[in-house]
Amino acid sequence: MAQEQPLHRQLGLTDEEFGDIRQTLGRDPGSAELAMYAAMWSEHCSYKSSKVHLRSLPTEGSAVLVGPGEDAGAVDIGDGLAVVFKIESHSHPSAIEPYQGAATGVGGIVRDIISMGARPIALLDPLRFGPLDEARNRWLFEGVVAGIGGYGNCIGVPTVGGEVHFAGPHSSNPTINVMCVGVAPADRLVTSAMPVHEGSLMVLYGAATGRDGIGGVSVLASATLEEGAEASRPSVQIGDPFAEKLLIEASLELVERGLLEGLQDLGGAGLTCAVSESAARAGLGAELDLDAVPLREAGMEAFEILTSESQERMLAIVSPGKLVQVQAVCERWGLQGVVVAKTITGGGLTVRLGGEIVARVPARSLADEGPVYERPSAPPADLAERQEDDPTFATVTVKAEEAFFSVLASPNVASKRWVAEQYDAHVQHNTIAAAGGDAAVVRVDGTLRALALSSDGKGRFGHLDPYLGAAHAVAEAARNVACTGARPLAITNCLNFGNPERPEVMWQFTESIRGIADACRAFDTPVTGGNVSFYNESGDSAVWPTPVIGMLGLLADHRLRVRSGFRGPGTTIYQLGDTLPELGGSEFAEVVLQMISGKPPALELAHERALQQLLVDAAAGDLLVSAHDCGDGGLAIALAESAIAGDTGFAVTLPADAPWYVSLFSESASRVVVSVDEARIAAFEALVARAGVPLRRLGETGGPRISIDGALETTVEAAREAYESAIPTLLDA
Amino acid sequence: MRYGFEVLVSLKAGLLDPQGKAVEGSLPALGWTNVSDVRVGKHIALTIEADDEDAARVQVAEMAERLLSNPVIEDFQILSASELGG
Amino acid sequence: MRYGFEVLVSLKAGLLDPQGKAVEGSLPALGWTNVSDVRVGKHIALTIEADDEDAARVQVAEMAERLLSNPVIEDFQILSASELGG
Amino acid sequence: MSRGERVPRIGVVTFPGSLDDRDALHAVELMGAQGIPLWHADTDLQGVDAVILPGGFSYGDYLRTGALARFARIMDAVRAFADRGGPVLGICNGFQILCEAGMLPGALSRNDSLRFVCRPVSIRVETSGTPVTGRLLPGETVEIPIKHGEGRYVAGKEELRRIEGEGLVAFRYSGPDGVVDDARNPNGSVGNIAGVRNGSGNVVGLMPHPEHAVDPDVGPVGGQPLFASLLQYVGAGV
Ligand SMILES: Nc1ncnc2c1ncn2[C@@H]1O[C@H](COP(=O)(O)OP(=O)(O)O)[C@@H](O)[C@H]1O
Ligand SMILES: [Mg+2]
Repeated sequence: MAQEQPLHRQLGLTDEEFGDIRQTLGRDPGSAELAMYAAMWSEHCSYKSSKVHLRSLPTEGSAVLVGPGEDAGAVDIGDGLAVVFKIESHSHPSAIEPYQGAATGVGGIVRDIISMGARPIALLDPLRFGPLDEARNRWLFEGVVAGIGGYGNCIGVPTVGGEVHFAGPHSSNPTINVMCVGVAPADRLVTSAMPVHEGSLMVLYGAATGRDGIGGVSVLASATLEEGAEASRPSVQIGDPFAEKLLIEASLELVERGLLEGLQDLGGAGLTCAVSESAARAGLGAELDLDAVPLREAGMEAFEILTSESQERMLAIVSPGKLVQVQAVCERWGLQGVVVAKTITGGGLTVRLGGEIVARVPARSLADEGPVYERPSAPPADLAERQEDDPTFATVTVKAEEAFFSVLASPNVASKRWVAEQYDAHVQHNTIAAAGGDAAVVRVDGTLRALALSSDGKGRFGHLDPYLGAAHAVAEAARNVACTGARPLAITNCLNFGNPERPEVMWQFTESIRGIADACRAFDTPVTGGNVSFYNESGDSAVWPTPVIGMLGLLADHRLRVRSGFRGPGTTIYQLGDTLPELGGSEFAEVVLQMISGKPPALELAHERALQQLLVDAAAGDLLVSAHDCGDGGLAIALAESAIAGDTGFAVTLPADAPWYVSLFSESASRVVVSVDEARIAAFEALVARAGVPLRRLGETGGPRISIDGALETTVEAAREAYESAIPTLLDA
Repeated sequence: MRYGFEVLVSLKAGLLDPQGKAVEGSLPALGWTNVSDVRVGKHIALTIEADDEDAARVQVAEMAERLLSNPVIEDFQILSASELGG
Repeated sequence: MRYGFEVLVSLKAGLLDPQGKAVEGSLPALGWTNVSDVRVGKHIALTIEADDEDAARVQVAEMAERLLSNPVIEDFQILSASELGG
Repeated sequence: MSRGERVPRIGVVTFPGSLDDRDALHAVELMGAQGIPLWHADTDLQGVDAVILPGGFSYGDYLRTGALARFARIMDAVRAFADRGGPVLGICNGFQILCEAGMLPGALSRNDSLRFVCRPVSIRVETSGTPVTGRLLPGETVEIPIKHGEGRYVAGKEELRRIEGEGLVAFRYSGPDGVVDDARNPNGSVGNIAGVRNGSGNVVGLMPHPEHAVDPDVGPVGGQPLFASLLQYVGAGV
């Protein structure tokens, strides 16, 4: 029983960790101090299980301005502009209150972007749920989508992309990730490199602090949710997007007017984290006065004020001379800005309430000196047999047409319009391509440049081979970006895993990191930041190891961006890249053969890179009418999606030397379907030859029909109907 | 027998009520400076067919718990019941 | 003196209430087939400082009229008042 | 500069929670006007030729959309401007605010789907007698995106009869061919009403977002005729 446990265990600290705290302090910690350490040393805030492994990720690159370690990474896109981007997970709160859980997740990642001094310009939301035939999964799906829209639409940041997948292991563990992208003048980024002086003031502005989310996300996300997680419930919070919008404008005005020495969002571990990190990063200490903190409720105790994760709050570091101006800006935006702390020399953090000292600890011991674990790791016992049973060699009895429509209407593949239409994609007037294509394309305001953004995870592949699954995720994200003509620049990543205290989860984690690292090195797309979400399991069902990759690409001239849809008759359709008999972990295998087994397709990183470079060059030479990558569902789905998107039919022939289901549904990597105008064919084929990328002429565009010679005959209309109606139909069930 | 019920669904105490906050914040500008603790909740009125009021009340409570509210963030309260005749 | 008031704001009769309809529509799937006429309204609770209850009530009515409800589509009703002490 | 060539000054009000204010300014500038940012707490319209109340979630759309913004300090000036015959355009949240303020008839309520909806729609022009339809003919359609959760236009029976009778409907959701039917109604608005005007025709509001359909670099330009009309209305001689 929790009651009989000593306090430190109730707060999730181990006896060893408690010992370290006593060592640091040279005495027993008080209750407020213990709560501070418990929050800061939680898995969510301290990364204690992942730190050592994250170090092996490549983070260097000519374009990288800010790598991991700050609130978000930053990349140089020229013209003196920086792109700031980061992805984060809000799976645990969303599992018990989908609307507010997802909404507050959006709020959190947006504050990470503004705390870098950047204006948020785009959101993406990679989501994973259990199958929609379960009522609870429908409730979670509808609630999460409504929550992301409800918050994102209300703060004026367009939601331009994301992904939605459905799989059994997510039934009790939805995986809710949100990525935010911002833009700032490179010389105005707010980083810990900015000098913070002794005697500077810490101004807390935004919402008042309440009892909600005490030990919220950090504790919630640092342990598995047991059935009916009653205890963790009060830590779900209500988002106030209106307050967030004011926070965005006020924060950016403070930055633009050069009034700040530093800026911190209040996220996990609330005030404790923001104050201790700000002080530690500056190599200083701080005096924190809890009596100054505006409270929503009377009689809050020190530990509550210190660890409350109330939303929509920011902390500005200000030199005393600028306080009046800073408070005036907050005032103008209807926000309360009060001085709660002051930096001091020496690394001590002293906290007072009612005049009494309630905590006195070294700031660094909270922020930087948390425990670090190298947890035991071992492959899952059943991995070998999972990989044994390869669907590539299964006997296929269905007809091609039946298979085509089942895969096209599978929720993983089918149109996500039902989701995308609930998001404002237009606000800020720069969205050139939103959800639907391979990557979203967002113009950089007032320039010809555009960002191409994609988020991808390959859970099913990861389940069968976490190394390959992770590498494929990076490859697909980069390929998606390259299909628009943009050059992949850098990634952020969200690592969604089970309980790290289980060796097989830890093995999946380290293998995934290896996969991301190798792929990012091969593509020269460094890791600028991310987030780790452990404990995504309940009972004995853990989520598939799912690193979600957020890829940033750059288009020098948005007028040269390539669409994913065919455009009218008479263009030639090619497949770039080779199709191999690789049905392991494919959508076809799951939907048609009911098999989730085998080995994922091989991935030749050098070939993948050559393909991406080719796409970028072809786009720059204006040689492509359309380009669409072969992902879930393989070639058949890539062709169908290009036809539906461009409302243009096609006729193609398949190689004679392979069974139709391999040609149509194999998910071999590094393949793209392109269409090319007559006049450009010579130049295109020459370019491909020089690049040494395998090329195969498939056929021609035109007419209302989808005709795959010898295998299947249907119409664009029929395909569209199946593709568009799948998810709405499941929801009406 | 038919009964009319009214159910009030409100955010748990301690949780932020952004609506209430915004309304409260706007009142002074309208010259009303003497109002506080504004909370906005949902009011659900419904008619239910049951043998007797107790049976009806039990079902309404279950509906409120499972459908009308999310116990994670909301409390509900059955405000009133009235007999509407058969 | 401080008074607590509760105001109910509901859609004018005859106007479509999609929320009510949605709730009603989802009940049968949960096995509840005996519920009808579901209407969803707003419940606003607030505290007001005034010399006496009548003065308070007059102001609440004015607030409900001008701000809390939109007379084009909504009716309001002052549900209850309670004295909260000085 | 002759009067015909003078660059019109079009004000766009920013309320707390306005979101498409910058977009509206961008749009009027693209169309050749000068965009003048106006602040909700100000009392003066800086002598603008027209006022746009932009889209967004003013005051979070809490309580009711537009219910709190309606009381913003600048609204007195906007009302006075309108009473003098000045052109006022409300887009989405701006439309909701004008209805709440009683400057336009009817009200906007939750979409019948209960979901926010963002998609391009066709709307049919019902009258040339508004500041944004002078260069369009009744029956013409334009394609413009909608993005709202509370765009279902409603009014009491009497009110509705008056609105239709006096020809106050400015736009209806329709097909590209101008056909008006339930299938083309994205939110359950009565009579597919997408926008209305006031009695004297100088105040107009609509749910769709013309400011998001003017820039050829990002998408279709169905909103251009509305802004061209507005510029003509304020005497830019376009
Ligand atoms: N998977 C990852 N890959 C690279 N960097 C990561 C990853 N996960 C977390 N980080 C980095 O660790 C730091 C702390 O992450 P987090 O606690 O999520 O930041 P915040 O508290 O500001 O949201 C950030 O700089 C983040 O980018
Ligand atoms: Mg942060």
